[in-house]
Formats: sequence, structure tokens, C-alpha cells
Amino acid sequence: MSTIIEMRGISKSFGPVAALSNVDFRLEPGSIHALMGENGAGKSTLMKILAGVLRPTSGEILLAGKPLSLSSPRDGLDAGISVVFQEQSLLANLTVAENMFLGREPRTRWGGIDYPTMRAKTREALAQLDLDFDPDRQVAELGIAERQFLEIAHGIHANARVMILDEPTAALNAADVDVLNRNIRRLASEGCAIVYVSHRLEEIFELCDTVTVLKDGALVGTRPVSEMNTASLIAMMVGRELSDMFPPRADETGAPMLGIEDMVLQPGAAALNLTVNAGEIVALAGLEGQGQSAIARALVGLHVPVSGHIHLKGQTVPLPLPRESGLLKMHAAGLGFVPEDRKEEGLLLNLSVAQNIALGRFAGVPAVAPASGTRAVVQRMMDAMNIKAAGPRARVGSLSGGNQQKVLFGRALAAEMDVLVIEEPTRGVDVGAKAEIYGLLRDFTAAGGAVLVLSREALELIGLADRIYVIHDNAIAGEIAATEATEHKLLDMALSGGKAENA
Amino acid sequence: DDVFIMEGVSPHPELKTTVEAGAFTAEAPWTIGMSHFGVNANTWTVQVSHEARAAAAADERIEELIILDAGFDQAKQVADIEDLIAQGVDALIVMPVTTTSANASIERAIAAGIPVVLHTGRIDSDAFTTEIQGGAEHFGAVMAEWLVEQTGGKGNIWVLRGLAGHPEDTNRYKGAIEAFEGTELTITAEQHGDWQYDQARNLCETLYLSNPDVDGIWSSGADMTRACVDVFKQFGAEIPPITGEGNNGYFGQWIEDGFASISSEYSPAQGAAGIRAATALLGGEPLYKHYVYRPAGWDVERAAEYYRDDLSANVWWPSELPEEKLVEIYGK
Amino acid sequence: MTTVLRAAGRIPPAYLVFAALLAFLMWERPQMMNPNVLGIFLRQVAPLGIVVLAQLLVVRVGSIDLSGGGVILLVNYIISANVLPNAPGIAFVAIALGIGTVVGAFNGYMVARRRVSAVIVTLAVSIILVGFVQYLSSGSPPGDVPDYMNDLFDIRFGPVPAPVLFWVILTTCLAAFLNLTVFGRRIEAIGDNSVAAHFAGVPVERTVILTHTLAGLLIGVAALVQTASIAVGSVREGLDLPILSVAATILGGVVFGRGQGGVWGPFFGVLSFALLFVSMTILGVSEPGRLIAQGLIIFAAAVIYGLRTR
Amino acid sequence: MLPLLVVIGIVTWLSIGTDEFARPGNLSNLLAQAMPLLIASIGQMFVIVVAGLDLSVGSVISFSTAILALDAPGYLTFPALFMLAALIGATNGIAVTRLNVHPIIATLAMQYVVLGVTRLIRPVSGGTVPEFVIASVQGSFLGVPMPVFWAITVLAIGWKVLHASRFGLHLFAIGGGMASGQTSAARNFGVPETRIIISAYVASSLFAALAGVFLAGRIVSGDPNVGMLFELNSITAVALGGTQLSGGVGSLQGTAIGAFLLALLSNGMNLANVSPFIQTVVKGGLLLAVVSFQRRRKMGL
Ligand SMILES: Nc1ncnc2c1ncn2[C@@H]1O[C@H](COP(=O)(O)OP(=O)(O)OP(=O)(O)O)[C@@H](O)[C@H]1O
Ligand SMILES: Nc1ncnc2c1ncn2[C@@H]1O[C@H](COP(=O)(O)OP(=O)(O)OP(=O)(O)O)[C@@H](O)[C@H]1O
Ligand SMILES: [Mg+2]
Ligand SMILES: [Mg+2]
Repeated sequence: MSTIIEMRGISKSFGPVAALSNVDFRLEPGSIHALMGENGAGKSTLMKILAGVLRPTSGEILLAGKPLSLSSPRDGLDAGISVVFQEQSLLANLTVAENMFLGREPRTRWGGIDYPTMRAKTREALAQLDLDFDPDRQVAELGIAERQFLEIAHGIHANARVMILDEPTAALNAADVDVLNRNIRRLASEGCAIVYVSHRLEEIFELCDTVTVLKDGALVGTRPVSEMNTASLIAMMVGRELSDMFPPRADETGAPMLGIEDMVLQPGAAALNLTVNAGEIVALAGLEGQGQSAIARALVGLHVPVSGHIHLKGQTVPLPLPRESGLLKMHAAGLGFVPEDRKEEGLLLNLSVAQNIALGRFAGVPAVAPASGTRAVVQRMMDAMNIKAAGPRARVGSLSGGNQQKVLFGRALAAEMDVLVIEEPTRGVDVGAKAEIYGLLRDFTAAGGAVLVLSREALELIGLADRIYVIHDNAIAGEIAATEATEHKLLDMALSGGKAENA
Repeated sequence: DDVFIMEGVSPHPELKTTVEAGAFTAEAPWTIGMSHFGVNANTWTVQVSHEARAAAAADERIEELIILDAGFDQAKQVADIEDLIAQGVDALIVMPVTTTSANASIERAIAAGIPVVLHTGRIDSDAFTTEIQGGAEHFGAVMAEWLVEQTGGKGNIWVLRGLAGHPEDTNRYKGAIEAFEGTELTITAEQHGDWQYDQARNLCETLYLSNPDVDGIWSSGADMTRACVDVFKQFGAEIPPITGEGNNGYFGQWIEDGFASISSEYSPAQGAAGIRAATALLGGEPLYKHYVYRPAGWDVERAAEYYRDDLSANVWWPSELPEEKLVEIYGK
Repeated sequence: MTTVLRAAGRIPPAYLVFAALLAFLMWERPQMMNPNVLGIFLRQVAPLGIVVLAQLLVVRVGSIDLSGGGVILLVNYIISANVLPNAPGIAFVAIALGIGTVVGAFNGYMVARRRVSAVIVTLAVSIILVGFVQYLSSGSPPGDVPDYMNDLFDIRFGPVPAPVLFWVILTTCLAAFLNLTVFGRRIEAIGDNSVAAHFAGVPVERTVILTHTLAGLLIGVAALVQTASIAVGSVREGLDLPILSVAATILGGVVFGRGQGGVWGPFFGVLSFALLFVSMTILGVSEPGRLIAQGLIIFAAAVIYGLRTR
Repeated sequence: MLPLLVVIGIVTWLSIGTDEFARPGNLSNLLAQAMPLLIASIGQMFVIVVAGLDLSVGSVISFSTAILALDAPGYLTFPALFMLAALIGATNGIAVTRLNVHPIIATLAMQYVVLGVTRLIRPVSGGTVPEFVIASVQGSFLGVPMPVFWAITVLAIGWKVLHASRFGLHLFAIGGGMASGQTSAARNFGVPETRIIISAYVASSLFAALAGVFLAGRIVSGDPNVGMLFELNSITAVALGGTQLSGGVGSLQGTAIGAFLLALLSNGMNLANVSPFIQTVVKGGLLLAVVSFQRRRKMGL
């Protein structure tokens, strides 16, 4: 097979931080090439260089054997290199169609934008991904998974020779991943070279034919996937074997910490009840948009349910909570919330790691209180989670995606809550760090805390949780002990919602 | 004999054009419109509108006086005049913002048969009915001539100007420069204090600290004079001859501190003069087209005659406001 | 080495302008380089300096306050127009601080709770206050400011004029307050991303209202200092002060939602303006030249800074 | 759209309450009074959509009247004026993009410089404006007053550029990225960000120059102060019209209504005989009332 892209001796440093050093990377048309590595290994940086977003400090790129000079994303696009970035990059103020065609809008004879064509082609592109949303909808109105799909559609659409997907599935659930994989295979069969970055190992084995592993900015090696297994891949990435991903479950649980009583999420929906006990990790599973997120958010006033009550450590709080002060109120009562969208809702990207973590300790504290005594906690969190940063003063925005997630998580742990509600505990986190985060969560419950967790990864739910509630149509379709749960069972419950019905 | 316009105002010595008696006669009651260049610019401009109102109130034939405030905005003045014409006023009084901006709309008023009285500001056109002009050049020259006399025509002087770009500032300055011509006075500093106390104070402080060698100060307005005097007092320095303008606060300071000064006269009662000219036109009396207002400068004795300890700093003299009004508005 | 250079790159432009102008004055007018003279120059900008303290607070939470002109005018009017005959000085202080606080709280409420554009609200508030003074002054124009205020303004401690000392103390207090308290951390967080700050447990609305209120209080203080510096009442206050305060704040390295320059950056922004005005006056630069030079100097400083922080 | 309702309310009230308002003469006055602000606001909007601000608008307006009133033939001054305005805008744009200067600082510095230059070439108002400029503003064509044609033209241009061209879409894209803190989002889509932002500042200056031309025709002279406060008034009009100062959201019709509302306030208060001493309060109060009902999602500028 001929090589379409060859990156030779790529190095990149951000000030004192060397993100990449002397990395070689080759791509063949028709192949699906996995790019793996721990958080902060340099995967996104390498791909941004290939896309023309960043310029390498040294090294060269060849396109079909000819040197390629990329000074802006435009150049990348013109060279047929299309990217779905790890960080969502859609423009929320524009419509779906406008986002699809931004930068290459079809034009009318008069030089204006040909909106009818744009809409029609948008529909077509979305239909390929089994999607059907109105091209005139504002992206701001889309959910996170819908946005992710739109990004993918945008990338796929570009008729690219090289397609880079940087953690495209981080916000997708199993069913959506299937749709995506189908399309990726189709693209590959049409001769497109695909780079696939993901921390979900099972996807790599299912989809990819070649894997390149980076570690600390350096190339570890490139191998055919057929020669690898999970253990060897992890060893290659982490440098050691991971014995147990998930820590052991607690033997017994304590008194109820968090209870939801007769919560009606939407007019017409059934009332739902659930409890989370001290020492327990309880998960909410289900297909996208069935109400899991609404339940979690209703607990902090970010979703307005019709009615219901919360019981928190014996205290009863009527729903709905006020939008502005709900989160603070619950925070004061000992319930912390970790949002999924770390960029918009989670992190203060221009502030330091230390400040981001320390903020968790200041919630509910009077404004004039001294802001001190956080140094030790910050250090403890950074050590415990192995956060890779230049130091506590490093800007969070300069961290790799997975390390950002750890900072977000560190803040919640530092705040010393009794109950944590977590939307996606390990979005974009590498295997090693995942194990660390799971361990921390278990430590938290072992100390008497309670956790309510949402995740799109069924395996994570099964491995991590004690009990799982499956949500369907804004109501609880069933409850199952994690030890008895399998991916298949969960999907079945999620699809049917108790009855038989197609999704 | 001639219609009385205002104390100190007389027909132009050369331009003797007249307005025919009865040219604009209208049935009373009248509505008079006045476009003011900037009512709220400073306390002097406020007093002009008070003087106009008082004069209008004193004349039973006037049913209504509509004053619009251009706020130093030429475009707004054009709009104001258009709006006044639209309201069908019987006569129009204009205090122009600039020499050209209002010409077109003034011409439109004349074309609509509305007589236009102009004061406190000239325009570059003949298309008005009658004008009363104080003459900023005269104002500046009176002060400058006095300064030349005080200094013996030799030495260093500072020039404190008003708002940059404002015609009143430019013309006062022009008058002063002409009067300085041929003398041995050197202008060592020339700055714009915008007629404001705080700006002038900062300027005078800086100028004094940078070079205290000054033999006289030409100041284009009263608040700036007070600021500069305060600076010299603050440094315990002798106050050089400094020019001023007829305001009560400044008069008080002048009388108390007894420094060498002169006050140029520029009465806010020009507001009343405009009303009288307009009523004369509407009443069918004959007028001249051009009136001038070129009073001599005041010395401290004259200032003392007018100075009122019981009134606030911001009365400007001479005033035609009736005593009750003065006390009501300016009483301490 | 590179870290030193990077740190140098983050020095707000205000420091550069200040150093350059100071060097220029030393060379051009060495006799003026004594504490007494400099003290007087600093006193000229003390009111601006205090308004800048207010401005940098709200700018750090991504807002802006243009209502300063109106507040200062109203306070000046109340004190000079004899509205309260024979009122003791402390009453004026209370009124000034009261007006500032109420206006600030109102701005904060509108910006934080009602989510109205900060530029427009604070501008509208200023217009209303200016209009209110115009209305009042049509009945009774302002007169003199009580003498004791001028006397206070003229007090000196050694070479340091009282208003300057007061301004420096206020700046120090604010710097300490922002550095040491939870409030300071919250301001930073909101400035960076108010949504994320909310999720991090920051009471966003309350903090923004508090920030505006504090800014209003500071503007009330500035109004007192400004009034004390003017012996007379006024009916017109330009937008100079608010706009200059925004400029000084940004030159000091504090940009909407970001506060690299802290409190002292904008402080030096004001100092550079002081020296800038003084240099122009001393050089006898004409009005047009002054405007052009002022623009070019601000521009040059901002470009140097901009290129280094890119 | 609340401002629109307010406009309709005021118009209705004035038509019933005063005899003069609804006369064609006054309506054409009103249009002429609104026009300079409308033109400047459309320009300002380009910059605000990309999360910038242009404080040099007022100076450029004054500058433009000063150039037109130079003692030189119109066929020289007229094109020269637009070339200089484009240069001013390009400088602003380059400062903001390539030199990384905050828009407020860049355009404030420019405001000073341009005002200084204007004062040099025209210290006080005066001079003569080319006849064709005066005629194009004060005259009428086929019995329709010229300002009507101005309004149609600038609104059509504004509409085409903002809402019906790739350039306009790219403006909104860039602004949307800025508003959400992803400063390079649009760039990653291949939008030539720098070039477009610079063009926005150029457009703002060109529109300001055009507003200056209209004003010069109205006041038939050059004036160094005529543009004063236009920067703030244009920002106010744009924001009143619902455009977010954080970028990415806004509409031309909103801006037009905003500008019209401000002009209507002055005209209406003049006709309704509101005393000049309380006109300012009323204006500020109405502004506050209108804007306080325009809740937005994000707080800030
Ligand atoms: N803009 C930046 N400024 C400074 N450092 C940066 C910047 N972008 C990335 N880095 C650093 O470069 C290194 C590589 O980051 P990169 O985002 O490429 O990691 P990654 O392999 O994609 O990790 P993840 O799996 O967490 O997404 C990290 O140490 C990161 O902190
Ligand atoms: N562990 C750390 N290492 C380096 N910088 C830190 C650390 N923790 C906080 N910082 C940063 O240092 C500055 C001061 O932080 P802060 O005052 O909160 O520390 P602290 O926890 O109070 O320390 P101490 O208890 O010793 O006073 C902040 O800018 C913060 O971001
Ligand atoms: Mg990455
Ligand atoms: Mg500390």
C-alpha cells in the first residue's frame, strides 16, 4: 500500500513543555489507524499539527511523497485533511447547516450563500449517520451527543483523503458508536486514511488495523492490531501491566444518603424513586436523552422537574430547586456535582490547576473569608490522580484533555462532599488514570460517601457501580445489581423500558 | 426712536441695514421657539435660558417659549430648528453652535416666513432677520489689551483657552492674539482648560511647577481664572495679573484677594435681548439687522457694585433677572 | 531564562509607559523630579485612580461601569448646590458613599440578575443622573464647594498630598482584599467563565452584584475626592473619566475577564496617564498634537504588550 | 422585539398627541435626523458581531466632514476620504488581530489620533462642502426626499453584507467562537479569521465616513466635533437592537430599530415640548426601561 501521509521527526514544544519529540507517523489509504497513549502523551498535538492548527517546532510532513506546508487549518482542509477535534469546536450561534458548510459554503450565481443547497446537502450528510435533525436548528439547542455527531458529519462530509477523529466517541453511547463505526469502515473502504484516537480499548480492537502508541511525547511504536491484545496494548501505553481496572466493591452499605422521591421529570412522565446509600456507588444507565442527565441535573436546580422531593442525609428538600441557587444550596448541604462538559461548565481554563481545585473548598464560604490553606489539598489531589502538568500553577487550558478531567474531578473530591453526582467520570481519560479515578471513587465511598454516577460506557457502569438503575422515557425501567448486569441486559432494559419496542 | 434691546447693545456702527417695520407682524399671542446651542454646557448657558424665560414671562403677548437644547451638537441643532418650524412657531431665536451648521435650516425658516433672531454666535450667511453679537474677538481683546497695559508689553504670559474646536474659544483667542501683536510679550504656554475649574487647576499647577516665571495670564473664562488663582495661593506665590469674566464667585475671590485683574463683560441677559428683538419683530416695530454688544472691561470697583454675598458663585453679571428670581434660583 | 523572558512579556504596558515617561521627564526637566512636585502631579489623577479601582473590579468579572460620570456629577451637585444648608461634612460623606453604593448595587442587579448589557445599563444610569442634575440645576444651579473640603484636599504628609496617600492606601487595601479573600478567587473564576464558576460553587450573581456594589462605593469615594479638588459646582461631566478609567485598566493588564495586571497594573496605568498629561503640558504641545501623541503612545504600549503576550 | 414595540408605541402616541408628528415634512426630518446614527451603527455592528468595539467612529465622522470641507474639488476629497477611512479601519483591524491589542485600546488610541489630525486640518467648523454632497442629502428626487434613498441604500448594503453573504456568515462564526471562549473555532473551520476581522474594522470606518458625508451635507460645513459621542450612541443603538456585545448574535433590523428609536426620542421629545432640562432624564430612563426587558442568556458587556 502506498503511503499518503508521512510525518517525519515531528517535535513540538509549548514554552518549556515538550509535547512531542521526534515522532514519526505514517498513514496508508484505506487503513484505520489507532493513535493511543496516556493522557498528555501528545496525541491531540500531533493531530493538530497534521491539521494545520499548530505548527511543529521541527520536523516535516509529506503528502503522497511531496512536502506539505501547513500554516493554517485552511491549508489542511485544502490538502484534504479533515479533523474532528477532541474539544468540541462547533459554533453554537450558527445553525446546523451553517456549521456543516462553514468555510466552504455553496454559492448562488449572485455571490450569496446558496441556502437551499446547503440544507439539502446537510440533510444528506446527516442521513448517512442515521441522523435526522433540522438543518436550520441552532447548534446551541443540540445535546452534547448530537453535537458530537454533527462534528463527525462535518468531518466525514469533507470528502477528505485523510480523516482524523480525536476521541469521537467520548460523548457517545454504545448504539451511537455502532453507527459511527459503520461509517468509518465505509470511508476506509472508499480509500480514506483514518486516524482514530480513543481511550476505549474495545473499540480499537473492533475497528482498527494498525496502532501507534505515544508516551510522554515520544513514539513507542507502530504495530498491526492483529498482533496485539488488551494486556499488551496497555503495557505498551502505560509501561506496566494493569492488573485490576476496577477496585473491589464494598461488602456492606450504610444508611441512605441520597433519596429521590416521586420525582416527575416531565409532564406526563411516571414518578421515579431511588436511593443511594453511604458507601455505595449507584449508576444511571440508558440510551441517550432518556432522562438520566435530567435526573442528575434536577438534583442541583439545573433541570426543572414537575414535582418531587429529595432526601439528603435525612433532610427533605422539595423540588424544583431554584435555578440560580440550587447548586449552591445542595453544595452547602453536602452534595457535589461534576458536570460532563468540562470546557463550558466544568473548568476555568485560564486559571491554574491549583485555583481550579481550590475553588471547590470555597463553596459556601463567606466572601470575606481568607482564601488560604488549600496548598496541601491541591498537592494531594495532583499526586493522587497523577495529574500531568508543569505544576500547580499551570494553566488548566494547557493540560491534555484527560488531565483536565482529573482536575475537574480533583475539585469535587477536594470539596469534601458527602454525596457526589457525576455526569461522566472518565470522559477522555486514559486507562491508567481511569483505574486511578475508580480507586479514588471507591476511597470516597469507603470513607462513608455516596456516589450517583452517569456514564455512556456500559462496561464502566458495570465494573464501577454497586447498583444500576436503567432509565427509559424519563422513568426508571428497572434496577439491577452490578454483579448481575451485563452489557446485553442493560441494553435490553434500556431499549424496551420493560416492554418490547424498538428504539 | 430705536427699540431697546439690552444695556450696552447698539446698532452696528457700519452695517446699517434695517428690517422694515411690519414685515413680520403677527397676531398675539405668540409662540416663540429658541434653539440654544447648549443649555447645560455650564452655568452661564443655563442662566441665558433663565433670562430668556423671565423676559418671555414678563411679556403678556407671548403665550409660549419653547427652548430646545442642541447640547453642542450641530446635527441636533439642525434637527431642533426643523422641529420648531414643524411646530409652527411665530419667531425663531437661534444661538448657533457653529457658523455654518444651522444655515440651511435657518434659510428654511425664513422661507417659511418665520423671522429669525440670532445671538451669541455668528453664522456665515445673511439669511437671518436680525442679530445681536457680543463679539468674542472683542471679549478676548479687552482682556489682552489690559494685560499688555499691566505688563508694560513685556514678559512671559500664559494663555488658558476654553473648549478646543469651539468657535467662542477660537474667536476670543483670535481677539487676544491680535491685541498682543506688536508687543514684546512671549506666550510661554498655551493650553486648553475647557473652561473647567479642575482642568485649569491641573494645567496651572503643572505650568507653575515646570516654570514659575510668568508675568501675566490670559484666561478665557471665570472658572479657569479662579482655579489658577487658587494654584498661586496654594504655592504661596504672588498672583500675576490675570484676566477673568463676570461671575459672582470670581468677583468674591477678586474682591477678597485683591489681585490685579479685569473682567470682560458678557451678559447672559442676551437671552432676554433675543426675546425683545423677536417681540419687536412680531409687534411690527422697525429694527436694525445688525446689533453689536461691545462693552468695556470691568475693574474691581465695578465688580464690587454687582457682587452679592448672599447669592451663589454661579450668577453671572450683569443680569436682568428680577430680584425674586435671583434669590429663588441663586439664593444660598 | 525563557521563563524570565516570558514573565517580562507579561508586564502590563502601563509599567512600560510609566518608566519611559519618567525617564523622559528626568532628562527633560530634572528640577521637577522631586517628591513635592511629583506628589502634586499624582494628586491631579487621584480621582481617576480611585475610579480605576472600581473599574478594574468590574472589568475582572467581565463587566464594565460607565456610570461614574453621573455619580460624580450628582455628588458634586449635592455638595455644592447647598441642597443641605449647614450639613456637617460627615453627612456629605454618607451621601456620596450612599449614592455610589445604591447606583453600584443597581448596576449589579441589572447586570447579574437581569442580564442586561453592562455597557448600556451603566451608560443609561449615567445619562439619567446627569439629566437629574440638569433638572435640579435649572431650579438651583450649583455654587461653591465648602472650604473645608478644599482644605482637606490640600493637606500634605511630608511631600505626599493627602489624596495621594488615601489613594495608595485604598489601592493597597483592595489588592490585599482580592489576593487574600475568597471573594478575590471568585472574581477571577467568574471572569474566566461564569458558567463554569457557577458549577464550581461560586455564587455568581451574588458576587457580581457585590462587585458592582463595591465599585459603586469606590466611585462614591472618588466623587468626594474629585469634588474636594474642584472649588466650584458643575453641571456637565464628560464621559472622560469612565473611558479613561477603562483605558488605564486595560493598559494595566486587566482585560475583561482576565486580571494579569492585578491591582497595581491599573494603578500604574493611572500614573502613566498623569505623567503623560504633565509631559504634554510642559512641552507646550498644542491640542491636536496632544491628542495625536496621546493616541500614539497608548497604541505603541499596547502593541508592544500585545506582541509579547501573544 | 421590545424596541420595535416601543417605537410603535411612541409613534402612535405622537401621531395622536401632536399635530405635527405625522406630517410628511416631519417624517422626512425624522429620517434625516436618524440617518447618520443609522449609518454609523450599521458599521459599528460589523465590529461588534466579531466581539470588538470601534470607539474611533466619532472621530472618523468628524474627520470625514473636515476632509469634505477642505478647499479642494469634490472629485478629489470624496474618494480620498474613503481611502483614508479604509486605512484607519485597516490599522484598527491589524492592531486587534495581528498585534493582539484589545479593541477598546486600539480604537480609543485611534480616536485620539484621528481627532488630533481633524483638529489640525479644521480647528473650528467651517469650509464649504461640495455641492453634490449637499444636494444628495438635502435635495429630493422624483419628489421623494434624498434621505429615503440613503436609508434604502445603506440598509440594502448592510443586509447583503451581513445576512446574505459568506463574509457575513463568517463574521457571525468568528463572533460566536469568541463569545464562547473558543477564540480559534472559526479558524479551525478554515475561515480566514484575521482577514475578516480586519475587513470588519474597515467596514466600520467606511460606514462612519459615509455617516460623515451625510452629516457634512446636512450641516454644510466641516466640523471637528460633529462626531462626538457617535461611538457611544452607535454602540447603544446596536445593543438596543439586540446585538450581543460578546459577539456572534445580532440582526440588522434590530440595529436599524435601535438607531431609529434613539432618533425618535429626540424628535418626539422636541415635538411633545419636553423641557430641555428633563429631556436627558427621559432619554436615559427610556433607554434603561427598554434594555432592562431585553434579558440575555449571558451576563457581561
Ligand atoms: N496550548 C498548550 N500550551 C501548553 N501546553 C500544551 C498546550 N497544548 C498541549 N499542551 C501540553 O502538551 C502535552 C500533550 O498534550 P495533548 O493534548 O497532545 O495530549 P493527548 O495525548 O491528546 O492527551 P489526552 O488523551 O488527555 O487528550 C500535554 O502535556 C499538554 O499539557
Ligand atoms: N500547591 C501549590 N503550588 C503552587 N502554587 C499554588 C499551590 N496552591 C495554590 N497555589 C497558587 O498560589 C497562589 C496562592 O494560593 P493560596 O494562597 O490559595 O495557597 P494556600 O493554599 O493558601 O497556601 P498557604 O496555606 O500556605 O497559605 C494562588 O495563585 C494559587 O493558585
Ligand atoms: Mg487529546
Ligand atoms: Mg495562602
